[in-house]
Amino acid sequence: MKVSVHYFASLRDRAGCVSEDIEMADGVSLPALYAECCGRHGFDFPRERLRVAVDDTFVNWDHRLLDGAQVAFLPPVSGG
Amino acid sequence: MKVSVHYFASLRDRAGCVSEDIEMADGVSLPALYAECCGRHGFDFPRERLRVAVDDTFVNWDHRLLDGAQVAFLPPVSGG
Amino acid sequence: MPAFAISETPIDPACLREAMQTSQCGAFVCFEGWVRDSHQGKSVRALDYQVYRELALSEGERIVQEACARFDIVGATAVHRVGALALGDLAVWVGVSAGHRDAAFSACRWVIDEIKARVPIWKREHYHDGVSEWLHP
Amino acid sequence: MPAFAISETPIDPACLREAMQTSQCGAFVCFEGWVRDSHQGKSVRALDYQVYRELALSEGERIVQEACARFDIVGATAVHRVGALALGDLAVWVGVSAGHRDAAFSACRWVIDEIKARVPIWKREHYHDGVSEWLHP
Repeated sequence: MKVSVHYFASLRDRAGCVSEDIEMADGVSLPALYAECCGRHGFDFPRERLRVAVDDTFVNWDHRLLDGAQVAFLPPVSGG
Repeated sequence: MKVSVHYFASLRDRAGCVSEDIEMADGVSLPALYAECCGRHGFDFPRERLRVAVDDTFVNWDHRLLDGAQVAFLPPVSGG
Repeated sequence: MPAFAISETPIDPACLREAMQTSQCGAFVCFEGWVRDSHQGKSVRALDYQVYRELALSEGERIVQEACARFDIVGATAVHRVGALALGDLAVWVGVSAGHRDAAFSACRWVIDEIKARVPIWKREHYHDGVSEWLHP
Repeated sequence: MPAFAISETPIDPACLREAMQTSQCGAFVCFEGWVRDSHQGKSVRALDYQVYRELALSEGERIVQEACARFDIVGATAVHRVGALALGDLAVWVGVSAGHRDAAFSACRWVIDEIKARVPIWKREHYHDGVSEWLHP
């Protein structure tokens, strides 16, 4: 299945793109997807420091991904 | 000696004047002056609920009055 | 400019805010007291504020200076309106600028509390039933 | 009008304040975050804010609605600026109106704290030494 991954702030700089489509095995978990992204781009945030959103909604790391999911790994925020 | 007494808010309404000059014995105390004002106008604030100012400065009730003093008995404030 | 003022005319909050702007500060907190249409269940029609001007100015200034000493802030300004006010009018404005928001919130709250407790200003409420009374809490 | 907005252009605090005025309220508290010229000892030249817009809007709206449920307030509005900001620029504005000042102060403080903790917006600081970095506290 194919998912789109969206990057923000330092993750976007490190990835060198705003988003990318990634082909993964059906039923891939969010932690496995993040591991794949770390492998590609060398992110150094441990997963525990990130929040994750799917289709513009915060989800838990055990959320089940479907084909076409829009995923965002969110580094600690610093608005305000 | 002569002192001027200034009134505010409900004391002003009750006294029917903004201020008045009062002739008192030399060395009169502030509590005695307030008692005189209560006698004249029927104020019903016990002295403990008022603050007192002389010559535009807050003072204690044992402050020594001099001839020509400008005295204000201040009911509880309600600004803001 | 004095840090505390009494105004017979409408307070201009935009102008007061602008005078406090500085890039030294990351936080600005302001409090506004508005004339409310009810008080303890009574329907309010309008207000008067009476002031002992000389003493209010010196006491208000003292409060702002005390706030600058007590809290880690950069600037503080307060203005109290007096005279006849209508519903919705701005009665008092307090603005505080600081490096960080903690001090700005604490100082702003402290200043309005002290103004209400210490500055010789009195409010008379006019109710819709025709009665009016001075508040002496 | 949504209670939380993201703005690419300068925030107009006077206009936001005016939209909240009502004679039901006796108290109004607002917080402004300004772009400060220093951060932890480093000299700041400018800022960028990046936003995950869809999620920031829904999360910001949720924060304001939670504030209305938690505190005895009448209205609450917040706006966060994004894009390139200069020193002294207004980065975030939070306004709360209420019957009384206790709730207005508490709710305003709570809303800015939650925005900083929860809304997906990121700040990049540009320093005078040429370095720039994303803040991920």
